[in-house]
Amino acid sequence: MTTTDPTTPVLSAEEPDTGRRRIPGARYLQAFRTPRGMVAAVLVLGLALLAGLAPVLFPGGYDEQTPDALLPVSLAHPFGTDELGRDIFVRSIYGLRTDLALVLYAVPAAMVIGTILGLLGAVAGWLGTLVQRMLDIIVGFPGLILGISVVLVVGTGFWGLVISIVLIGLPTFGRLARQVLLTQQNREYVLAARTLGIGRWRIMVRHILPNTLDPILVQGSVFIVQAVFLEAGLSIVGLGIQPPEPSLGSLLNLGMRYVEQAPTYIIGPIVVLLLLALAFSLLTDALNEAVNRK
Amino acid sequence: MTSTPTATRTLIDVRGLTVAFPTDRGVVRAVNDVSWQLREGEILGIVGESGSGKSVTARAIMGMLRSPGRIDSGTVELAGRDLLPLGELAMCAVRGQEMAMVFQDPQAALNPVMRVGDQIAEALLVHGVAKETARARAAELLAQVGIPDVERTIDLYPHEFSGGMRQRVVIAIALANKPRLLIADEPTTALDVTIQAQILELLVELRRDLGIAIVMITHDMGVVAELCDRMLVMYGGRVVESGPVAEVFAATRHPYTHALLNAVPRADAGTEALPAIPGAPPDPARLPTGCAFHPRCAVAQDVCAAERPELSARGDGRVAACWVSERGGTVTVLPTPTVRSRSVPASSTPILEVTDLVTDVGSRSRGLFGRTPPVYAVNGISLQVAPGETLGLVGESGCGKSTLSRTIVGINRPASGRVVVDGRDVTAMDRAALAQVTSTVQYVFQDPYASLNPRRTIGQSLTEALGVAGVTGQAARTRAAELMDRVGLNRGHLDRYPFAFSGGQRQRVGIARALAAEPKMLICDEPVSALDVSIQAQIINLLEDLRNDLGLGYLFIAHDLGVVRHLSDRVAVMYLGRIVETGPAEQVYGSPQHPYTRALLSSTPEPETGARDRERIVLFGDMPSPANPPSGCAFRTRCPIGPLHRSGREICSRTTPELGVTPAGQLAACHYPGEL
Amino acid sequence: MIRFLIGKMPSFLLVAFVSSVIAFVLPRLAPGDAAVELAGPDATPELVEGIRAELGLDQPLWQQYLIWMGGVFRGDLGQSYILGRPVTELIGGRLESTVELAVLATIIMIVVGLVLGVLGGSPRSTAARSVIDGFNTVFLAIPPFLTGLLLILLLGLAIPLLPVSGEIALFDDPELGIQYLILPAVALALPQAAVVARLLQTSMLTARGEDFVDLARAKGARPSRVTRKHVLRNSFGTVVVVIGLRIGDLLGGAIVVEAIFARNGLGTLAVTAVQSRDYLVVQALILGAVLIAVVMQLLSEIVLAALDPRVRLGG
Amino acid sequence: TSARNLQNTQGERIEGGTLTYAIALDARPAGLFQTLARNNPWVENVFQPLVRLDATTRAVEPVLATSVDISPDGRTVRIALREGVTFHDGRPFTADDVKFTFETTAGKEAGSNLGNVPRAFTSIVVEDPTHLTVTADAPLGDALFDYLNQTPIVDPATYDQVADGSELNGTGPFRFTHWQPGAGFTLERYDGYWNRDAVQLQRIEFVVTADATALLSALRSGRAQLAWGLTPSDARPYFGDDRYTIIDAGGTVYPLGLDTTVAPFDDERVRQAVGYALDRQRIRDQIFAGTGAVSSLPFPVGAEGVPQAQVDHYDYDPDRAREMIREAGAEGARVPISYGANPTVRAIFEVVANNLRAIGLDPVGVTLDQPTFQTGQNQGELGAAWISLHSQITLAPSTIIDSIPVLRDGNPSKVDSPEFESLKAALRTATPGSPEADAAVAALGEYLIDQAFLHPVVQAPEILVATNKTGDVGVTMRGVTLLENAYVTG
Ligand SMILES: Nc1ncnc2c1ncn2[C@@H]1O[C@H](COP(=O)(O)OP(=O)(O)OP(=O)(O)O)[C@@H](O)[C@H]1O
Ligand SMILES: Nc1ncnc2c1ncn2[C@@H]1O[C@H](COP(=O)(O)OP(=O)(O)OP(=O)(O)O)[C@@H](O)[C@H]1O
Ligand SMILES: [Mg+2]
Ligand SMILES: [Mg+2]
Repeated sequence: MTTTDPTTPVLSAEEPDTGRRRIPGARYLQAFRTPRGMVAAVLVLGLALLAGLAPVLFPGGYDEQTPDALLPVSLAHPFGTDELGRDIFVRSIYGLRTDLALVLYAVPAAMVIGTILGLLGAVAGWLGTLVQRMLDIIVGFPGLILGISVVLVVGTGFWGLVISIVLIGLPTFGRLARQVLLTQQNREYVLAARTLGIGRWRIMVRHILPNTLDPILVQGSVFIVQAVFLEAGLSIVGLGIQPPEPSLGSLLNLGMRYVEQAPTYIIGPIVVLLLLALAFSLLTDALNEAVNRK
Repeated sequence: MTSTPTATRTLIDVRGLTVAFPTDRGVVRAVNDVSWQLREGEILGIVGESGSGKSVTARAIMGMLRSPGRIDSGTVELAGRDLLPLGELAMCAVRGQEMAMVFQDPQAALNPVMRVGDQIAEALLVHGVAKETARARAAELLAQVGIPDVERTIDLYPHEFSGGMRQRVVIAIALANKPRLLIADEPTTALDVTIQAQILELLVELRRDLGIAIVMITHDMGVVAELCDRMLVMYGGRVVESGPVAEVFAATRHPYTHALLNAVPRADAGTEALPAIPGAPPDPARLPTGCAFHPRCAVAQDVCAAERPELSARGDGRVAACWVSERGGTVTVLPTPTVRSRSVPASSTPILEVTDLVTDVGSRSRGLFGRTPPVYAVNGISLQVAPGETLGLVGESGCGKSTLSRTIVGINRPASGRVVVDGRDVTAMDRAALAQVTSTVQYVFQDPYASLNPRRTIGQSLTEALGVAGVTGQAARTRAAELMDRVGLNRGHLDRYPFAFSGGQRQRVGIARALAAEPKMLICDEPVSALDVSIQAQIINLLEDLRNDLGLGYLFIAHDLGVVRHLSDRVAVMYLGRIVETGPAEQVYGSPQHPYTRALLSSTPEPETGARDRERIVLFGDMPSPANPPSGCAFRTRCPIGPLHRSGREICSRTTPELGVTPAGQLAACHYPGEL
Repeated sequence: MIRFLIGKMPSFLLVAFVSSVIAFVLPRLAPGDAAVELAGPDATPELVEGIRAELGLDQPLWQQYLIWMGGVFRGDLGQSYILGRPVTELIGGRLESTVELAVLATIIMIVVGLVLGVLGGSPRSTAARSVIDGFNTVFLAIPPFLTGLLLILLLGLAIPLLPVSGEIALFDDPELGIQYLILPAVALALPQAAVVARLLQTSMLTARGEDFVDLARAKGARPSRVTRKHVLRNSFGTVVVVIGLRIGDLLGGAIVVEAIFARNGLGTLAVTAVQSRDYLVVQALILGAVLIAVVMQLLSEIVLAALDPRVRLGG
Repeated sequence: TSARNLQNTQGERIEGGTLTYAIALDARPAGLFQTLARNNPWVENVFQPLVRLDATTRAVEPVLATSVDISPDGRTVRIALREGVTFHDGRPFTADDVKFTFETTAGKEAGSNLGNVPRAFTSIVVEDPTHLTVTADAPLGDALFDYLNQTPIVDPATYDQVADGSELNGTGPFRFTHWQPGAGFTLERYDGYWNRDAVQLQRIEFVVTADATALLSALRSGRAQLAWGLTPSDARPYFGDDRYTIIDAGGTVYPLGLDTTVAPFDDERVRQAVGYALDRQRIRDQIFAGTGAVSSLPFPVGAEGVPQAQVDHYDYDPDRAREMIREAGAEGARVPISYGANPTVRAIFEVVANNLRAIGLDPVGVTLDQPTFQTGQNQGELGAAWISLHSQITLAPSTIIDSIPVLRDGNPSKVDSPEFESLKAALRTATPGSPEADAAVAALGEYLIDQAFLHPVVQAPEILVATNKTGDVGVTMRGVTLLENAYVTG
């Protein structure tokens, strides 16, 4: 071992840390370094706090009925009151709370189940193909029809929505995971691991799964918005969250009846929905950027 | 071949060209104060390692810098007119009309959804030629660049062309308006030597027939030696030496040029260690002070680190930027090659024995019904490798080299034949067999970037490999550090991610990982073809050391005959899934018996100006697809002594020749061995 | 082409079969059935039983399925349990409304998507680009129903330009009909247009980085020609595929948009049919939707093959 | 006429005009005898009953029958039919058609909610084309007239084509044509109508417009002159606007029912407490825009023999209710309340839940889609509590007890005590209008109040909204639209 000189690393001494091992997940924190990411973080955190603290901020709850129905916008009622004299602002915040709770269950479930389904192809080729065909069929169904049918079978309300959202989300994640699987399986470092004699399972967990993480996470962020919109869509046709518990969609459903008498009724929930959509779209972009930065 | 240009007028004059890329790591001066001239009908070779600014120079001249590049200073005068102040539309009139460019990758350079004829015609249309004339001229051009059957091929799409034909089309496009200057940016790097020889021959003809001046960008000293009149060596964005090719090759005036020339292994050279250039090319964002080359320079002095040398004349129309040569010092000192102790084992039992191996890469189920027909990428190959021995495997791209090696390690399934590893039949490739294979045979991949998981640290990659070999915990950490030492890496870098390493360093990691299982044999699938010459030499040396120290057997795959020659004890030449010639390296290289081997050898450009006038055998056409191989001898469609050239040789199309002992001693599969 | 279609047959049939089973089973998993709905709110249990027998809903499921499929092959989708009318006639009656909406929305989607995509994918000032990006981001984030509600608030109530609710068939009164159609079609199309635009933009930007664009510039082709002949031509493939997929999405979105704008289309029919357990109608609609999706996919493959010579219509 | 018409009409009356009628739900001919609300806008313009009852006085008015004579023992009825009446296909209307209709409605498949009336007939004898006699074992009380009032006479020859709407052959002033299920249909004037001269309109176009906003905009834009299916709160902005007329069209009762066998409602005190807990007035104001009536009983407010004290019995008194709940030890009891997915019912549920929470119960909503809810209702299984709706509130108490599922045998409250049965039987057999009848109503009312298993929340009117471009729109007691005399103006 004499001829080869120790080579200078590409990194020079002034920058000792960039190439070092970092805390896991730190990559994702990069997302919040950009202005766009910061706005996203502030919005998401703000909305989450508002939703989380709703019972503290508005101890009266979402069902404080008063005789003052359909009041216009005022300081006391920033979005006015509804047909039963409840404050729409308070109800919108509680609706946000419902939606976020829904997302909290449905999106991770869809992500995890979808990813597992997508990766099943690694167990046996035919299994993967079969799963994909099934997912194709789910995709063929118009989302809302599927949602409606599911809701009818499992019943309306929170869990019905969770199940339909998960079901509708499965194909996206399943296909994505499979795509990653197929590309990763032919990556040289996976082949390298195979020639080293590393077991399938270990390759899956150590090499393929981490690579699915990025796209699945980004897609998850996209799907959060979609999930909220699915809730709203199902609620608008009357199959979503049931009263008196508010959700953003069910508020819209109720408010649409009063769109002429009291337009502010729907403006409130719309504003919250838009903020939510904006927050998570920005988050998606920021995450995407962070993930694709090498 | 003309070596003295007849015309003397200066066609293009580049002065003080400086190109900067503002990036988030600061402004990168990719090209710094570069000046050169080119006379009509001359060929200028620009060489340098990756990142030295060759392509950026070319693009700057064409006015096609990629964003965020900008030209900070300098002039580019084409036939007396300064191009840099011209606006985009004015440049449109110049581009294609007065100067044209050929790009590196013929796969990507043609618009996939446009017929090749239209793409050639477009070059004329945009300069005001009428439609019908354009098409007629396109056909003419296609014929001129040597595309057969123009009537039909003019209406094909690029994907229906082979790589070499595509590069011809690109050249045809460049020639469309009879420009006076052609800039070719590594036009043959992506091609096989046989195809490279075709393209180079075409360029020489063009210069001779049309008097076009050519700027040939390359990193291959052999191409420069065979083609160019003058050469320019770039390093870290600057010109470090330039002058007439013959003079520079005879006696370099810059240690970099010298090192570059010597790091190339030659098909005809001996087996002593290569004089590698230590270290890696500099990061253009962080160039060393003084002479950018001084950290890697064998003759560097104190002044080299302190002050940057200017280009200055060295006589014979040469300039160089080196303090040492400026002061009359000698730059041709090489690191003393170590004498290698090599114990080639007598004839121990082979570690790997492959018999009549056939691999089908085509068959897969298609929908519910039917399968696609089989494609035998490996079609009856037998070989063996003994401990401490290197078997070199050469052949054009697509001939089945990788498929063969992948089949041996169990990535592909053999369709028939036998694989014996360390005395055990592993053809079945079941769990036990695979365990046997992985503990004995390890694989070094071609692409150092793709073969390491970017999300795992080097240490993790190594310990994972060690884990399979049963080394875990503290022992694994110690062993990983030892492996790092073994391959010449800093053991402190174990916790770094691959992106922090250069290509050469990654390849070292790849080798370390392969060594983790303490194999008896390595299969190296083109381990150096993605690397710059200087780095390539380092890796070759490392492999050689490992072999000698550990007594490893190598199956060494490459398409560079020089590299194979340098390393191998025995050589096998592959063509279309079969071995056409095999034997001891000296014999195969010294007196090739198969016409294909002969052609390969003669196509390889040698970095020696004296070799220019040797007789060269240029194969025409491309290798057929393994999906429908020719009957009989697979090589007959391109064979210079085959039925297409010699009448009465029907046997070539009827009977597949078997490997047989030739008069020279080695085995060759040819009906007329040694004729060429 | 024929070969291609024949090659696609098995997987097409498989998808159709599985979809038909799902379409058949799904609504039946829900409690209650058409007989209950038919019997009316104040019916007695015996009445419901009687109606169930009359409709054949007391037969085993597989038998009902076979009867249905048998009909489908003869072009007879059966009779609505609730309305007693042939399902084909029911769907036919609502088809015009949805087709008008879908066609106009598709046109808007394609036009707006292409225009914005090309603008965004061409070299342009940063200001113009951020306007386009802003538009895309907003409409990507907002689903059809929200766009619809915002349009209602803005153009229906704040500046009452267009009617916000109800419909008039285009063939009955083109002038009025189009007024009723504009808002829902725009609401339906904009989010999808943003998707198309975003994709076209990225694929144009990717294409712009390709070597062949450099070669085209090196020929001396002007920027506009480079964009048209090289960048755009190579970006259309992705766009075609996306448009194919988006049309399916558009039909899904139509359900809510129809609800918001009070249009009597297939979406509304689907919702009421599901709610009243009018199985045969639901089944026909689901099957139709799946078939449309499959056909759209085939179509986009064919168009793709026409656009890109590398793509072969193989089995 | 029985129709109430208080319209404020402007403009010149157009001879033979076309009226456009926007309706929230499409026709369902298959439910011809089921008194479906969705058939109300058109059914009696095509098919006609034998008699109609006055909306307020319940006085019998002749339609296809010129007289209905009941024997003193109430068991024999002789019906004389109008002469010169023809079906839309031109065939003369006869007593056989009436007999066929009676027999059909006695069958279960017809789904008549008053099918028990014709089932009680022991014989139907056609004397001549214009006379028939019906006999029964038991006295035929008020229920007979409710039955005759809501039962359209059909043509035996084409009856099997009624269900799918392909042939609706009635005797009314208009013929049913051009049905596009889900989208609408058209009525054309029948020139052979027996009272042809009274008919003003040439054509009525029904446009299905499911959405309230769309219904309103159809009226506002003048595309429709008449709208059915708006709730009072939808139409609230039109109250008091003289360009529109709000027409009362029958009524619906929305009761909160309790299952007497399920805790905590197996305790009478809890059920009564619920009665006091309901803020009926606020429901009426907020959900029904102040229209409708509140009553503690499921009988029409103002029905004969119902004491005012009983109507007012359950006054809003949350404190008292809370106290009663505490006494019964039912604080915090979980109460699932099921209801069908209908915006109005849902709104009622929200207030009811709020009210119950205020008195210490823990209500949770169980939303069921319409078929599921109806299944439960028909099987008498709706859980501990539910909110239903019944549109027969204009029927006589003696008819209601056998008509609405929450009172009749097998009701979901599971009330089947002998006392309840005998009280119902007494009411059934009492001669209408007699003192015994009044006493029977009062006794039953007393029982209902005491047992407190059914708390009518509101009796709300259905409404029609008409623009001032139309006039003389009639409405029957049950809320059926009569357009025989209606006209449009230019
Ligand atoms: N678009 C760009 N943005 C930033 N830096 C760039 C860009 N293009 C080139 N560079 C810089 O310019 C340097 C020189 O690049 P160039 O492509 O000219 O090298 P080269 O000599 O052609 O190398 P190779 O042999 O790999 O083709 C690169 O190292 C890079 O740092
Ligand atoms: N999975 C596959 N499917 C179809 N054809 C394949 C597959 N793998 C390899 N081939 C074909 O088999 C032939 C041999 O491929 P292989 O990669 O072994 O060549 P190679 O000699 O390693 O070439 P290179 O020098 O380019 O690496 C090629 O023609 C290739 O097209
Ligand atoms: Mg380059
Ligand atoms: Mg290879």
